[in-house]
Amino acid sequence: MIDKIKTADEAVAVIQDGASIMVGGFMACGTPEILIDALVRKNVKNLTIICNDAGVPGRGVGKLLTNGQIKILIASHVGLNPEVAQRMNTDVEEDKLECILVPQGTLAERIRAGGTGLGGFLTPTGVGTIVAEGKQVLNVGGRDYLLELPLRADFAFIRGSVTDKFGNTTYNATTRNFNPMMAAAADHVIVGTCNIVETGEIDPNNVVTSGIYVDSIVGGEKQWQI
Amino acid sequence: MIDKIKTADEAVAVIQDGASIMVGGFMACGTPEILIDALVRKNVKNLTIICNDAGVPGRGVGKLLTNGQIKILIASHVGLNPEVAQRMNTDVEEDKLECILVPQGTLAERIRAGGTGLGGFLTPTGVGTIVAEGKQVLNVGGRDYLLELPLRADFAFIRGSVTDKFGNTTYNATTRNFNPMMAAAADHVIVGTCNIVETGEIDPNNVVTSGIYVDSIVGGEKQWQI
Amino acid sequence: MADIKEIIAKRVAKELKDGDVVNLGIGLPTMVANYLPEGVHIVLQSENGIMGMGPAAEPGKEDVDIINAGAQYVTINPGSMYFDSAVSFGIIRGGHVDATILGALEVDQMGNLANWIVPGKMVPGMGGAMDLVVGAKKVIIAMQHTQKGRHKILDTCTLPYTAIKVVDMIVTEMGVMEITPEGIMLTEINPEYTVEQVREATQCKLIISPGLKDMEF
Amino acid sequence: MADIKEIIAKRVAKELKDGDVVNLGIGLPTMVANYLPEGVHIVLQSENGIMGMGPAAEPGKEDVDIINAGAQYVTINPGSMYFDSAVSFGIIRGGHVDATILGALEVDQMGNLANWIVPGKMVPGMGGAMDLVVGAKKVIIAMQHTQKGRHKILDTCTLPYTAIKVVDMIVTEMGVMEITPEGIMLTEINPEYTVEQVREATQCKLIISPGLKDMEF
Repeated sequence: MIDKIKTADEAVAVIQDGASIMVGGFMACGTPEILIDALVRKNVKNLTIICNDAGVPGRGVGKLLTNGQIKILIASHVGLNPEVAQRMNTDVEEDKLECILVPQGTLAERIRAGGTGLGGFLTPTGVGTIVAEGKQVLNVGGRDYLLELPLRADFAFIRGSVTDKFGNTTYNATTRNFNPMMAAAADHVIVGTCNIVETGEIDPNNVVTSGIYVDSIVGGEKQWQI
Repeated sequence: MIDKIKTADEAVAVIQDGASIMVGGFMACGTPEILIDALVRKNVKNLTIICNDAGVPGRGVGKLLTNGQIKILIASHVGLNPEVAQRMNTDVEEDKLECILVPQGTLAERIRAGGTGLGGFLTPTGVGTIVAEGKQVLNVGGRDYLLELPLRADFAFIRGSVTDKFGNTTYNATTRNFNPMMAAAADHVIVGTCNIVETGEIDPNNVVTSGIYVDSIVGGEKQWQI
Repeated sequence: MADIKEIIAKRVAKELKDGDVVNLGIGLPTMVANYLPEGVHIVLQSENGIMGMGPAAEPGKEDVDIINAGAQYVTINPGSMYFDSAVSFGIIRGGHVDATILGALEVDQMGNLANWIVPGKMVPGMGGAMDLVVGAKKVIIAMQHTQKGRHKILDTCTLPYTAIKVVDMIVTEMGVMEITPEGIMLTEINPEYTVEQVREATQCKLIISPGLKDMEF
Repeated sequence: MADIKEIIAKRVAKELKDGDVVNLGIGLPTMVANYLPEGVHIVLQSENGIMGMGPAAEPGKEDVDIINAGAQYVTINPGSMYFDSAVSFGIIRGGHVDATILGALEVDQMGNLANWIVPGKMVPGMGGAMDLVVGAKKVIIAMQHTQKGRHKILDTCTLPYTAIKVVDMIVTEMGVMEITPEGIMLTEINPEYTVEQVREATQCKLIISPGLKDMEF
């Protein structure tokens, strides 16, 4: 079997300036810090980051923001990281952040659509609001829905609790959040995980993310305070 | 807490002639036979059954077919139950079965959409085939997709392996198939399960179907040979 | 101030029935769980991935893998379940949440809601709010009737909508209002206020229910 | 007959690379797993809910909860996973299956496929076939070149399509064909047949590859 286990620096070596990266986590709970830290060291720039939120300063994608690596952030909520507003409003062109806000359920579903080969889906969320601007509205059964399109990325950073050597992964508690959808929706998937076990050690009924999605596995991820 | 545990006959007592019922299972693997048997005893007629397939004679929805209870069958495959073809082609009007064939992935996704409040989704499956007849075709990113609509039912028959008293359910191995989507897509959900345990006994990381969907729990389901 | 919040939270708690699946917004709505009537047990959904959330974790006993949507460490009750964000919003959009309780910047007489953005000033993002108010069976706004003297219950929202025609009920320290096809109807009034005071604190027309009662809390 | 199936299965097996995720149709395609080259380990997907399916269960050792899409009792390999049908077809439609191998009633030079219905005669349903051929990265048709003398490789399918423009390769007992923008190209020929015999067994125009090789099996 192909050996997928790498160091964090080896795993992120493939990522270049301008890449799009999906990052699992909700307020950094379920974000693979070990991969974020390696990406800060690699210091690639002009990244498009897709993540539920902007983390907090010093945690999760907040570190990439502080380091000036993010050009576009696609997220549902950025209010708990004051650096987002600062960077959105800066006059320094090269520090300027573009922030695209997407309702949380729509963001999750768009990523799911991206990973499952759907061309889009109809959601009632956002009808009549500024979220609907520029989008097709379809009426089904007398109700209006927005047509929302799939979302994919070049890379996904996934945070596992237990991962076997094939890449099969489980997530503990609320660390799961966006990780499973992102693992299916990126061309190249890197898992930062707390525990690496032998292939076959996870009960096949309880695997959440299949190893077929996983390109690299990085051990040594820890449980972090927010 | 509300007591959801019933006998099979009590649980199906709410079902009347003409009801629509989603039935979990793939070739009857993962079909709650204990509920099917109770429905045969109740002998309600003119049912619309939504199930991956027609089971086999003497197993799963095949029993309802033999007993002349199904008017409309929505399924992806009916080839392994010869009674389907017989009933589709019968001259006896009251025995006549209408069979609506849906691609398996589209069927699963339509049921998921029905349970998750989506107005529909775009799938590449069926483009250019008779499945596309009467359906809207949308082009997204240069590729054609069919707009497929959500599917819901009055009732769902779910087959659990382990169910706690709140209704949280796990499925063993390939008995899972359509059960999780159906549990969310019906107005009234009955689980026939092999093992009833106390609420809280199932690891919350491993629950597949939330008890919030479940109206009745019937114990005593067995593991059946096909 | 704490008293006002308590009044609101206590009154909202009476809207919940035993077995209801409920999503509570950050802040005041979170307090509702403390005032449930005897015999009423609700199932709390947290949109980041919990069904069956329990109280906040005791200091020193936090499990860092268990947070709520407000990024606080919480506990879970027996019979709980974790899930991913697509499943979570499937539950929400699919109408499986009986009630969502959240605050508002503005509500109008059509039941339109604005609570996520003040353009040029506060752009935190909508998070899960747009999905929650569209998907939940009942949308209850729990808020102070006015904000520093500024009206919040209006003819028409001035801020960008979170969603249109979604609000079912507004509970403030002054009373309980239901959104009807004819407009906003005051159904209960806090005896500490007069109808005239409520009218003054409300920008839009206020229909007074023929069966207007004292607000229970 | 058994020999013909073995020839086809052996040749198809050479198309698979180590680590490929593969879905095998019922019948002949199932045999492909028996002829994998040394060092090639594939991950079998079964659309009813398995990633990492193993061989058929030994008689008397069946686990009745573990079936494949053909309703046979099977086993699982270490590192396998079970999932529901929506996840399963998400994997399939999402392009995560490297190859699907299945039989056909008819294939035409546009790469159109008909394999699910003979109107008025056989109406078994499409099952997962429509999703599989649309979603898999590579669609390999494994079949006998003709059916009792009747052509199966045609100008245009006469039976209702399973999907349009999806077939990448056809492997029969006579040879290997690739679907190109110009039509069907014979790239390998079983030395037991002449090019003329293959042409006669094929209704549509057959492009002969300039690099035509002997079929390896």
